[in-house]
Amino acid sequence: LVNIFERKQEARQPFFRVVELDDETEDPAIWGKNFPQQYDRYQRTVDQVRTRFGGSEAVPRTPSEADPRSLVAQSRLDEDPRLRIMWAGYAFATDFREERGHAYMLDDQTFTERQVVTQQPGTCMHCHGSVYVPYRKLGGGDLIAGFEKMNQMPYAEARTLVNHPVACIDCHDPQTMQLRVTRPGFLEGIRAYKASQGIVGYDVNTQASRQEMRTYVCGQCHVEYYFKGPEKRLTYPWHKGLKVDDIMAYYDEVGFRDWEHKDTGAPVLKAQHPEFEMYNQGIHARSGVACADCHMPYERVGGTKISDHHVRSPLLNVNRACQTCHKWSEDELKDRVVSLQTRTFTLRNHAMDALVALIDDIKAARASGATDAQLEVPRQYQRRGQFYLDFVEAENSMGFHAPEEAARVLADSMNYTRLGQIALRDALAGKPVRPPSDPSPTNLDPLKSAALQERPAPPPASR
Amino acid sequence: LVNIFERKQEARQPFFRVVELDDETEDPAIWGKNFPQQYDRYQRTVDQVRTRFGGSEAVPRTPSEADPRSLVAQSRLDEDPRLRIMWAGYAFATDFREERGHAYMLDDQTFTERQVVTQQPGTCMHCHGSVYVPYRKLGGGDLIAGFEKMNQMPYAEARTLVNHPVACIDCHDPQTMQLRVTRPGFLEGIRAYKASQGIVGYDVNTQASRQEMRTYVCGQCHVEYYFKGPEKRLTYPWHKGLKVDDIMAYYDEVGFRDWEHKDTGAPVLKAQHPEFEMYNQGIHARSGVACADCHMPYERVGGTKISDHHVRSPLLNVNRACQTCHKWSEDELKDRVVSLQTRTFTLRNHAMDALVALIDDIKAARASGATDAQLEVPRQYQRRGQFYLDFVEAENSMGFHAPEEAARVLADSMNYTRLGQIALRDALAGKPVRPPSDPSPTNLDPLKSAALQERPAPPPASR
Amino acid sequence: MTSLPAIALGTTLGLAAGIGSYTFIYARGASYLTDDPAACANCHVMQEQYDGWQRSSHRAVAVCNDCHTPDGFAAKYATKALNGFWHSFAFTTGRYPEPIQITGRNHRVAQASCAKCHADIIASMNDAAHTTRDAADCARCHGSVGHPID
Ligand code: HEC
Ligand code: HEC
Ligand code: HEC
Ligand code: HEC
Ligand code: HEC
Ligand code: HEC
Ligand code: HEC
Ligand code: HEC
Ligand code: HEC
Ligand code: HEC
Ligand code: HEC
Ligand code: HEC
Ligand code: HEC
Ligand code: HEC
Ligand SMILES: [Ca+2]
Ligand SMILES: [Ca+2]
Repeated sequence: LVNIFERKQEARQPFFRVVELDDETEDPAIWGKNFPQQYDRYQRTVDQVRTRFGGSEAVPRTPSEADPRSLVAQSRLDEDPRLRIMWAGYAFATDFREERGHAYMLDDQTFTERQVVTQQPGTCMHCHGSVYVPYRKLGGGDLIAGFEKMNQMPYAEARTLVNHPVACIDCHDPQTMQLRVTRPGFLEGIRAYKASQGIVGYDVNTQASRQEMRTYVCGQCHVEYYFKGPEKRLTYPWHKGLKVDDIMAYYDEVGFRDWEHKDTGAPVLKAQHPEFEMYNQGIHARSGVACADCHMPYERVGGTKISDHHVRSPLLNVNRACQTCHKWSEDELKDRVVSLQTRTFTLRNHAMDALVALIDDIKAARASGATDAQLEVPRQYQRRGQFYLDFVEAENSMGFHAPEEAARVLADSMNYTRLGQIALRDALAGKPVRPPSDPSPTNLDPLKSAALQERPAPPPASR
Repeated sequence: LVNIFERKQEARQPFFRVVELDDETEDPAIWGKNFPQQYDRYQRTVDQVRTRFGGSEAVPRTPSEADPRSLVAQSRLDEDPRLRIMWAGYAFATDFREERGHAYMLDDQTFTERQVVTQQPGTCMHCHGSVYVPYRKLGGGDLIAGFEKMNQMPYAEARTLVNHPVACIDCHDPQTMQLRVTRPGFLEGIRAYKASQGIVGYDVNTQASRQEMRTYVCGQCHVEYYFKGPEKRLTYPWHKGLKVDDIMAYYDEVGFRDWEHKDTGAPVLKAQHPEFEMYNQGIHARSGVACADCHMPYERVGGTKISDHHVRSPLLNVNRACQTCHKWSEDELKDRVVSLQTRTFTLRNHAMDALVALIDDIKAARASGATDAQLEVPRQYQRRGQFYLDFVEAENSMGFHAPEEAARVLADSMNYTRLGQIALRDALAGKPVRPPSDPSPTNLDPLKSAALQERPAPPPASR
Repeated sequence: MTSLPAIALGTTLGLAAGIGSYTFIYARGASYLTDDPAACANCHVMQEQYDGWQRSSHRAVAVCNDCHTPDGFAAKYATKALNGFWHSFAFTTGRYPEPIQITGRNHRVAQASCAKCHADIIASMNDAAHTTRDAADCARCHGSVGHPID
């Protein structure tokens, strides 16, 4: 079948090669000369339109010396003050906004107040700018070497080396225009993940199918991550798997914590945009539907079809993003999404209430002189429940990417937090308490069900 | 996809009217003379084949005077002993089995040990036998009058009036073969539900579409129910809606309880097979897919297509039941179901563990002399959490009919039960406790989130 | 012992050929050799697709064979003969999956047919992002263009 298209290629010039592109061509405007339509759409990611739970709202602000932005996205902290309690003592409690289009990624990272309250490393740059060329320059042609160098710079220094938000060269091979993964974080992360599945030495750029690449290029950044060790190496915690439980188990094993919670002293974690991880637990991933299918649907332009490079909420583009596969009306499709999201949002609120209650309890106990020994186990439950909640809270589809999994994770979160409140009361009353069991999708807490997790295997269904 | 249904409208089957059928023709064998294929399949509901979570296993037993059955389905109580704790003091704790094919409905009801430990009313017959003709005879031609009479008989007496499991006449008009609802419970239940939606005086047999009827005939029995007042009138608790929260609110309002829990003294409820209610919260119902589409799929017999009257688990018939709409392989489809079910099953186990823990706590507190005043609120939480759990446990698709809703309901259940444990500890410590808030899908418990349930409405998405 | 299956197989094949060609003629299996969609519907089991096709965006522009037979006389009639024979056989014996599902070969034929007519529209999709990797599978998004419903 491939040959058919190859034959066609010789026959036709799909585009006019006005300029020569090579592996140093950083500026998307130059690529745009060969591919004006894609470039045009790409530039439209400056648009800000809000949906029920997504998109973003353009909030005007008076530019200042420190922060020249005249428009920002709405503050999530003001929308839900409980977030400040969850993140007490961490930079996110000072500034956390709804994310917006790709065009803003560099500025929003540079000017977030989170940069003011903490000294961030150059590692941050990996997902907020076109670092492919800078990495290779830094590394003397070696991508990974450059990556390691930039990780260890202070953010401000790294910032001076980067000139664009994510650009063509970050996802495309300049010669063939084929998709490619350019991000060390993903190259290493997916290799670790595949290894956990028994596939060793996985090389995404040679082994992934085209359809997989339509997801992996996004997985370069829309993932949970942490900075490993003093080298601040960007690491995707997929060594045991992609589920929240696998990631939790990994962090417990390596003994990682993002910060100590200000009110409770618990060693807590911050989950960040695990779109790729959650998507992989959903029915669309299972059906081979890629990120690009919904977020960059094909668009007819004159006589040809292009991928809409105006990456945005599919709810702003339902007919192309969904209706080729789902013949329902636009309103019906939107309503299906919002119903699923509202269910997730409601559970998320209950889980958030539970967490706040636990934090209040520990805080109060601490104030009235509870010992660290007494607080030990409740704090472990907070770490657990808070990460599970944040994993859904930080995921940006409000559950749509994997609705059942989102509900499951929130259920587990609530159970952990409530168990924390119970453990606290028992500890204070001098009763024995049990720490949370090892996280795993099928074994949640150290109660009696272990033996019952599996029913006896049924006899073969054939007769 | 919508057209699927149109196509099915066309699937009419020519037949030879060998015998005349009228509204007194009870015996399916006679109907079978006109419709041999449907009758043949109908008889096959004696088959017992087990799937991972469904179907049923044929367990041999030595027939006795009291119970002549030589085959029964496996005991769910032995599979999960925690059920005995949940139902302590109620008939279900003595005998509860996996359900099997329609052919067994009459015998299984007659000979369950639940009949031995309790005196059951004639009401039971409504869903376990062909009562259409008996009701009309009893009522002197009036269906409802006969229904009311039989409800007030002792079971044994009612039993003598019924000769068949559900039969043709219970779902079909003998003249036109059109589907019809013959069950007073559903006629009244759906009317009450529609009224809650603002539609008054709904008459299902004249107002429902054909596609709706393909679900409603099943909804006659596969629903949650209770016996109202001294007349033991069979009632479907849909007056506020079909969601578990609406039903909970209804039972609280009318102050109904099935029994007092033996170990805790809580006024608890038993949920029973809410297939219709859960299905209605799922994506298939929303997509207009009917029970019959999956459980009685069309089958090619020679030149014509008939509805497979061998009503059973679709997993035993995946290609006809699913592949008409889903192009995936049989194995893939089975695996999708089992994955969704396993997720539900795991959560169900965690919720069950939580409930058992609460019951143990209250039991212990009681033993050590806690007062009813102290136990009041924890008992309310048990009533709430137990009903939510049982609503999923009793639903027979292990979550498949509405996976997100099943997970949501189990999440709420766990939250309630854990809150009960917390309330108990606080009550015993003389601290103030709050009873569960009114159940509602969007307002779970009396914590801070009420104000946050809704984000501010977004500006219109057009620019 | 070992020869028994062989014999059985032999007979079946002979029988198969017999039955097959019987239907091939009787049920106007020869319609496989025409381009008239109505002819395909000579087999009621094709009715579904036929009805769908009549409602489809392609009704006016593509007949069954445009999508289900490859280019080139030889290839075209090879496929037709193959399908014609096996489908006739399947039809007669009633041994085929319900619902009918496209087989790998015919799926590829259909896929190629899309490219045949839509070369321009998909030019940038596949050529610009031109790729040693697999080309996009049209049916993944447009599976119903020929005949809506399943
Ligand atoms: C089946 C379609 C589909 C697929 C596949 C999909 N998404 Fe989404 N995505 C959505 C929908 C629908 C939303 C919700 C948008 C909203 O609420 O406005 C969403 C939301 C998002 C958001 C937040 C957007 C916003 O407007 O705030 C991000 C980021 C995102 N997805 C990234 C991804 C990534 C990365 C992948 C692949 C790993 C992916 N999506 C796969 C449909 C999809
Ligand atoms: C180099 C990193 C990177 C890559 C690669 C990347 N994204 Fe993003 N994406 C971001 C960042 C950073 C933001 C947030 C920008 C901001 O808020 O300033 C973002 C925002 C988004 C949004 C939110 C838009 C909105 O209106 O809220 C969507 C949707 C999205 N990305 C989808 C994708 C998809 C789909 C892909 C792959 C085709 C992709 N992203 C590839 C980093 C990346
Ligand atoms: C692994 C990729 C990755 C890394 C590393 C990363 N980001 Fe982001 N960042 C994203 C993505 C994807 C988004 C958009 C989705 C979201 O906002 O949740 C985002 C959004 C943001 C936003 C806009 C939304 C908000 O949170 O207010 C800011 C600001 C931001 N990042 C700052 C940073 C800073 C500072 C660092 C380093 C400490 C950093 N990012 C490191 C991927 C990354
Ligand atoms: C965040 C990732 C990402 C970025 C950045 C990106 N693209 Fe793409 N691009 C894609 C994906 C995904 C496809 C679909 C490729 C496929 O289906 O194999 C694509 C396809 C294309 C194609 C093939 C024709 C088509 O539209 O499907 C061209 C040409 C192209 N991009 C040009 C550009 C140009 C020019 C830029 C910069 C202005 C750019 N791309 C930036 C992800 C990206
Ligand atoms: C390339 C094909 C494709 C695209 C594009 C696509 N979907 Fe789907 N969608 C599927 C498949 C396949 C399933 C699984 C069920 C099935 O097999 O039909 C599914 C399932 C769903 C479900 C049911 C899942 C559940 O949890 O109940 C919803 C809702 C849905 N899609 C909405 C959307 C929306 C909204 C969009 C656009 C943002 C979209 N889909 C884009 C193919 C697609
Ligand atoms: C989209 C397909 C679909 C629809 C529609 C559907 N079901 Fe099911 N049903 C299933 C599947 C799949 C199972 C799980 C079977 C298993 O686990 O073996 C199931 C299980 C059941 C069971 C338990 C069966 C067993 O083998 O133990 C009952 C009873 C049931 N459904 C009744 C109904 C009723 C009543 C309706 C309509 C109100 C309905 N179903 C609608 C697919 C469906
Ligand atoms: C008159 C009441 C009644 C009606 C009407 C009814 N059912 Fe049932 N159904 C039952 C009872 C009772 C059982 C359990 C029988 C037993 O376990 O002995 C049952 C069992 C089942 C089972 C389980 C089979 C198994 O192997 O576990 C399925 C599936 C089912 N019904 C589906 C349906 C569908 C679909 C419809 C409508 C087309 C329907 N039922 C209509 C009462 C009814
Ligand atoms: C509203 C309809 C309805 C009523 C009323 C009803 N049943 Fe059932 N019964 C069902 C359905 C549907 C099933 C199959 C699904 C299941 O087992 O959950 C069933 C299953 C059963 C079973 C087999 C599974 C088991 O529980 O062991 C027994 C026994 C039974 N019922 C006894 C009774 C008795 C006794 C009564 C009266 C107190 C009664 N039923 C009243 C609908 C009903
Ligand atoms: C539990 C309900 C139920 C019972 C009992 C039942 N049927 Fe049906 N029957 C259905 C449904 C649902 C259909 C599909 C009707 C439609 O699509 O409008 C159907 C359809 C039919 C049809 C129309 C042709 C077809 O197969 O679609 C005939 C004839 C028929 N049934 C005969 C019988 C006979 C004879 C019996 C008794 C042996 C019987 N039915 C028992 C539910 C039932
Ligand atoms: C008459 C059509 C029809 C039948 C029959 C049908 N489905 Fe579906 N199914 C749908 C539709 C429509 C959706 C919603 C997504 C979409 O629009 O494609 C869906 C969604 C699904 C999903 C995704 C839901 C989720 O929560 O992720 C699964 C899984 C599924 N179906 C499995 C099955 C299985 C298994 C059967 C057979 C037992 C079946 N379906 C029978 C039409 C059908
Ligand atoms: C002799 C009766 C008959 C005629 C005439 C007929 N078909 Fe079929 N066709 C069948 C049967 C039977 C099957 C199922 C075979 C199987 O799946 O094994 C089938 C299957 C198919 C399939 C899918 C199965 C596969 O092998 O990929 C296609 C495509 C198809 N037919 C196209 C056509 C076209 C195009 C025509 C007219 C040129 C046509 N058919 C005329 C009987 C017929
Ligand atoms: C014999 C030539 C021919 C073949 C073969 C063909 N098409 Fe088309 N197709 C056309 C023409 C001409 C139109 C424009 C019809 C119109 O505008 O209504 C069209 C329209 C379309 C459309 C837009 C209308 C719609 O249904 O959305 C799509 C999508 C499409 N084709 C996809 C395909 C796919 C996929 C295949 C292969 C499975 C295919 N076509 C095979 C000629 C063909
Ligand atoms: C990932 C989903 C996807 C895949 C794969 C895909 N398409 Fe499309 N196609 C679309 C969407 C979305 C549109 C609608 C574009 C628009 O409306 O602007 C479209 C439009 C078209 C059109 C033009 C329809 C019109 O408006 O005239 C044709 C023709 C077409 N596709 C053919 C194909 C062919 C041939 C293939 C295989 C090589 C293919 N498509 C693969 C999603 C897809
Ligand atoms: C515009 C292209 C097109 C036309 C015209 C067309 N088909 Fe198809 N047909 C397809 C595609 C594409 C598939 C495979 C769908 C898939 O892969 O899911 C298919 C599949 C089938 C199948 C297998 C069943 C299935 O859904 O997989 C049959 C049978 C079939 N076609 C028969 C016909 C007949 C008969 C006609 C004429 C009345 C016809 N087709 C016209 C594109 C077409
Ligand atoms: Ca956003
Ligand atoms: Ca069963």
